[in-house]
Amino acid sequence: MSRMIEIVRRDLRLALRQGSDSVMVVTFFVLTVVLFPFGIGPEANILERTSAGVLWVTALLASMLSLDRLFQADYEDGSLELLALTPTALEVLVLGKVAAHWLTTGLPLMVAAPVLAVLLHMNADGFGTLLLTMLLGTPTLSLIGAMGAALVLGARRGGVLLSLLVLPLYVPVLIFGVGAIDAAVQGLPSQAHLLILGGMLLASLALTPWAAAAALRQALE
Amino acid sequence: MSRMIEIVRRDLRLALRQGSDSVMVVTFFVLTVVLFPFGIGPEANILERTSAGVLWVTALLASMLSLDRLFQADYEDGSLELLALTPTALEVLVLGKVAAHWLTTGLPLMVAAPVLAVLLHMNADGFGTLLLTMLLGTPTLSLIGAMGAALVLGARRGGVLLSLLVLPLYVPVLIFGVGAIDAAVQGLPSQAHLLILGGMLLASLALTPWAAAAALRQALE
Amino acid sequence: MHRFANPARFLRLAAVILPWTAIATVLLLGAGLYLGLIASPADYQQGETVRIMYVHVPSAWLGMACYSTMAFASAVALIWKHPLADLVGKSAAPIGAGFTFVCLVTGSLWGRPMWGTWWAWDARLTSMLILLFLYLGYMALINAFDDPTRGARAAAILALAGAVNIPIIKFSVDWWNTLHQPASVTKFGMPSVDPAMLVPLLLMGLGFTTFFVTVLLLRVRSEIIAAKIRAIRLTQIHASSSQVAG
Amino acid sequence: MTDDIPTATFSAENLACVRGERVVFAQMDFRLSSGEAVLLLGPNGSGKSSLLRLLAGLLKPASGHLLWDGTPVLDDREAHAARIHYVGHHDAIKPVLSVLENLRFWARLHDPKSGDATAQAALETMGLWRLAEVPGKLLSAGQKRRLNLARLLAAPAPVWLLDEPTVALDRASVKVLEGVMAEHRAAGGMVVLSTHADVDLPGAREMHLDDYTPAPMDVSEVWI
Amino acid sequence: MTDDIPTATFSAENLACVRGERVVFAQMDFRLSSGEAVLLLGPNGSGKSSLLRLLAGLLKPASGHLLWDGTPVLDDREAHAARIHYVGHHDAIKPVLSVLENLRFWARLHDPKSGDATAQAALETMGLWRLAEVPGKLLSAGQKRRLNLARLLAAPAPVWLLDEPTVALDRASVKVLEGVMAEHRAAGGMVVLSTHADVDLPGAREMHLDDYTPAPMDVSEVWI
Ligand code: HEM
Ligand SMILES: Nc1ncnc2c1ncn2[C@@H]1O[C@H](COP(=O)(O)OP(=O)(O)OP(=O)(O)O)[C@@H](O)[C@H]1O
Ligand SMILES: Nc1ncnc2c1ncn2[C@@H]1O[C@H](COP(=O)(O)OP(=O)(O)OP(=O)(O)O)[C@@H](O)[C@H]1O
Ligand SMILES: [Mg+2]
Ligand SMILES: [Mg+2]
Repeated sequence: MSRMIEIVRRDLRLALRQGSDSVMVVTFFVLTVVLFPFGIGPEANILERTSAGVLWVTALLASMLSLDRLFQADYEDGSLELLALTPTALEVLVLGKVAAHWLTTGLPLMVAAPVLAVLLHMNADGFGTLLLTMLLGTPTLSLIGAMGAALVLGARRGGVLLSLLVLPLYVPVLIFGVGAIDAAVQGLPSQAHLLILGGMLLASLALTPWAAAAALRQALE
Repeated sequence: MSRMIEIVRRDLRLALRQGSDSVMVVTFFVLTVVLFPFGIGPEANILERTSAGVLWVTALLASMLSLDRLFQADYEDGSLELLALTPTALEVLVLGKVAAHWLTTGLPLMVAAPVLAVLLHMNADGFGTLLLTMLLGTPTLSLIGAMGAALVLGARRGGVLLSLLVLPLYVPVLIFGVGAIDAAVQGLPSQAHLLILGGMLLASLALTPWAAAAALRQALE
Repeated sequence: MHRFANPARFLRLAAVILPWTAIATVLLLGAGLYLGLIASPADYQQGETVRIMYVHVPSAWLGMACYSTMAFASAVALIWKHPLADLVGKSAAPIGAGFTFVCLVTGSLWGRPMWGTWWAWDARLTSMLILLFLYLGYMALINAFDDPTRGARAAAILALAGAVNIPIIKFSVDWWNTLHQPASVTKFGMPSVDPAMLVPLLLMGLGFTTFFVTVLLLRVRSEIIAAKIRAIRLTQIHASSSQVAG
Repeated sequence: MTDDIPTATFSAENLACVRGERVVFAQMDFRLSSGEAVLLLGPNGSGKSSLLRLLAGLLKPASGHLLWDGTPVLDDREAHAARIHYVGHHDAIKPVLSVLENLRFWARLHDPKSGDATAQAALETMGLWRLAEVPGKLLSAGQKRRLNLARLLAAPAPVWLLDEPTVALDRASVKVLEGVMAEHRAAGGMVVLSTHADVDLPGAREMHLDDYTPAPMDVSEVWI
Repeated sequence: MTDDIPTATFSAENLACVRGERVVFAQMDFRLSSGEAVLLLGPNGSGKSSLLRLLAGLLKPASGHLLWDGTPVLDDREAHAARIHYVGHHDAIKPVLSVLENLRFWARLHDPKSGDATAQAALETMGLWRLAEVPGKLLSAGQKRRLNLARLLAAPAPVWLLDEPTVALDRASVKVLEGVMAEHRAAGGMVVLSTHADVDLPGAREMHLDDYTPAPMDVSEVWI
């Protein structure tokens, strides 16, 4: 446990010092959404209709594109070997890295989201749900992504494989995330969507660390 | 010259074998646009209004997110030193890498664009201009990006820095790109925008390789 | 030459110049503001808002002038490796960013009544905004490296590459028909502005310039001292780093 | 710092290692008790690194078992990890972290209780204390290697698996390392070390990896 | 392969090198003619790699000039690049490219006319021809290093700048390298080699880098 915290602290420090892709991706999330009005013109009603989609698509992109470097750097400089040789279950360390990744992507996205929602003229009724979906969705994205990143490490056609592997898993998160918000905006109940999102989070929380750890051991052989 | 081609061939091969981020980024580009209707609902008119913006914003993100690995990998494994020590102007080699980057991001985006435009119900009058703007715009993005990537090599917070350096220079491309398409869709003349885009391409073609090469030499000191 | 360059001469020079520029700044700005805000007539079509001009235009000029200084210093630093040039560039950046920012703000404040909008993606406005980002990028880059010399070089390259933007800003109004009005003061030949407006404008321009020089000298001086301290510390750190176990 | 290690034995029978669909070595017996050392020799590609990774538990043997005091180590990966220090070809140094930060992280990870005192002591022994605040990217090759070796001292572990540890080290540092290893063994530690250079490891048993290369396919023959 | 090299001299006067705002060495004179060799010695951090990078043109000297037959090399970077081969601490091997692809790329880049024949010859000399199709990631440390050294043979160049080239090489390969270097010098080539191990370089002039390290506390000098 204390080891997990060590890892989180290190990865955060690294992200801060060298600006991991994730930090960039967040800057980028904000920028996209800010750019968007320039792209599609500032008509409030269009923006409003598109806001949920734009936010989620960008969030998805943000966390996904920072993923394929998640283990790569440690793999290349030999850190991964040593991590695999620490007296703890590798699964725990994976969770640590995922946590760090979420803290550097998911969390900032959540913080930024409402502000951006305003910029996009999203209906205020949606805000609560927006945050909820993000809270449930972004960790799921990080978890799934971590598994993909690990699986790809050893493999030859890395990136392609990763995207092909991870995207299909991402899509449902997007669909239900947007669904929930739209429902809320139109005053319909969004529990159903939220429950499904929660379910996905739990499932990935239980499965992916194990899968990722196994994959990493493979990569080190 | 033959050396430049060597580099292009190598980078393409690498991209294919290990799947550079760029490949993923393109997959993502397609995905986003395909998913977009989910996000904002399939009302044709909204989609039509937003299409140019969506396409360009995504293209911009796509090319930008594949940037920070452009020189990083070569820098870390010592290839960059050897590249700097080849009997050719480093500028030429930079152009080679930029070409490769464009072939793995810009070109696929261009190919995909019309298809996606259809999906987004873009007015058919816009297609020609869309392709033209992409043809003029995406290489500019790669060029400017290469300069940024070279400048931040070995910097702390490289990622954020990169976006800070590059995005402001990207924005005009976006603006004029979208502007041209919207003009064309509304049947107005879009030469002015296209000319500006062309001007930016020429300017960056003249400047950025030099800047990038100089920056790389610094990075190797 | 790089390690033998000697700051002493510069320090002496600065000590002589500084008081004069400081005094000049106060006088010029004082006179300029008085003439501009009180003594000069309101514009017949723009009304009182015209007075924004007395801040807007000089800051625009200085925003560009600072950048030109920076680019020139960068060239010197890259070609002759003169350490002083690095420091000049580094010191000029924040000042220039300030001027540019003021120009943008006053500009868009002025745009509201004049054009009915705070902002438009007009060629000059866009290029000016990019100038601001170039400043910010420069400042971020120069501090982003553990090895200051390396940061200075990278930033210098950026500054040079960004220099294309200056002529674009200057002539964008002539190349493209923009919202923004073309040069009237800085037009070659006779300026086409009423002296009652021209005089305070030029006074403000001079005042801004002397202000720039003053602040620049101050900053460079402190940079030199900082560099000296760093050098001492480094020599100590590495003093016996290469021998094992003491 | 490694005084309280009980005598133990680390052994393996009939080990075989397959990499890239190819048998690197086979029928290898291996035995190591507290205070002993093994010197791995052999041409490039003969399997020294592979054996070390195998002993570390990074590779699974194609046949045979690793035993610690008679119990298979793969039964309890964590326990085994706690017993060993592995120094590979890569230095695992983050360029943006300072020398001290780099070391402290690995020390804490290996043994959460390890404090800054031990870290400082380790750096001093390796002659890096003066560079403690310098970022990793500024280190010379040998300085990096020394930092990597400092891990051995910053958190105690009975078994040291060292893959060409003297690479990039100047002669003085090699002497330091030899001293450290002697101390470690005197305190009951074990050392397995692969090298092409000469390392002074008194009373170490030599293993020539090429002796275990299976006859039919010679080292350079590859099936990929 | 390096027969047609005319005699030339590679020299420098009063070189100084500053890294990270700190003077690594100063007042160094340096002179090398066809067929000669220089051996760089000195403790970690004394500036061996820095000097080699400086000779390669990767670093600019803080003072002094590099001269080739009396003309400054920095006047014509390309020409100088064509003259040298630099082997640094990194092996510059792409894990997903095969051994042959890796080598061919660098050979072609150095000399577009260099064909597969020379590449094959180089790999055979370095004992890697059997591994030609193996992807770089499967190579052992020494095999990687040998592949890196194969560049020297795949495309001829008069000046070889080798930074600890024997690292990770087994004794046999070290012998091969020594042979290759002798041949190169016999054909009029020059070799500058840094090492901590013993390398047999007959008649090489030794330079101890620590002799050129300036006395620590002269702030007036270090002013950047
Ligand atoms: C954010 C918006 C604006 C920006 C970024 C901006 C930028 C600039 C710049 C860069 C210059 C210097 C041109 C040169 O030296 O040749 C300038 C000059 C000037 N601007 Fe603006 N401007 C803005 C808005 C406005 C507005 C709304 C007006 C009033 C209609 C205005 C009136 C002027 C005038 C009269 C000059 C002096 C031109 C000359 O005589 O050279 N500007 N502006
Ligand atoms: N990129 C860099 N930036 C700043 N200083 C550096 C850099 N690389 C090395 N140094 C410093 O320069 C000095 C000389 O480094 P160099 O690598 O030349 O030593 P070396 O003789 O090669 O050592 P080794 O035998 O360990 O390879 C060292 O003190 C090191 O800290
Ligand atoms: N990741 C890998 N996958 C498949 N085969 C590998 C891998 N790494 C090494 N090999 C092969 O296994 C054999 C043994 O490699 P190993 O690194 O153990 O040799 P070594 O004795 O350490 O050589 P060196 O002295 O160069 O370090 C080599 O022939 C190599 O080609
Ligand atoms: Mg090995
Ligand atoms: Mg070295």
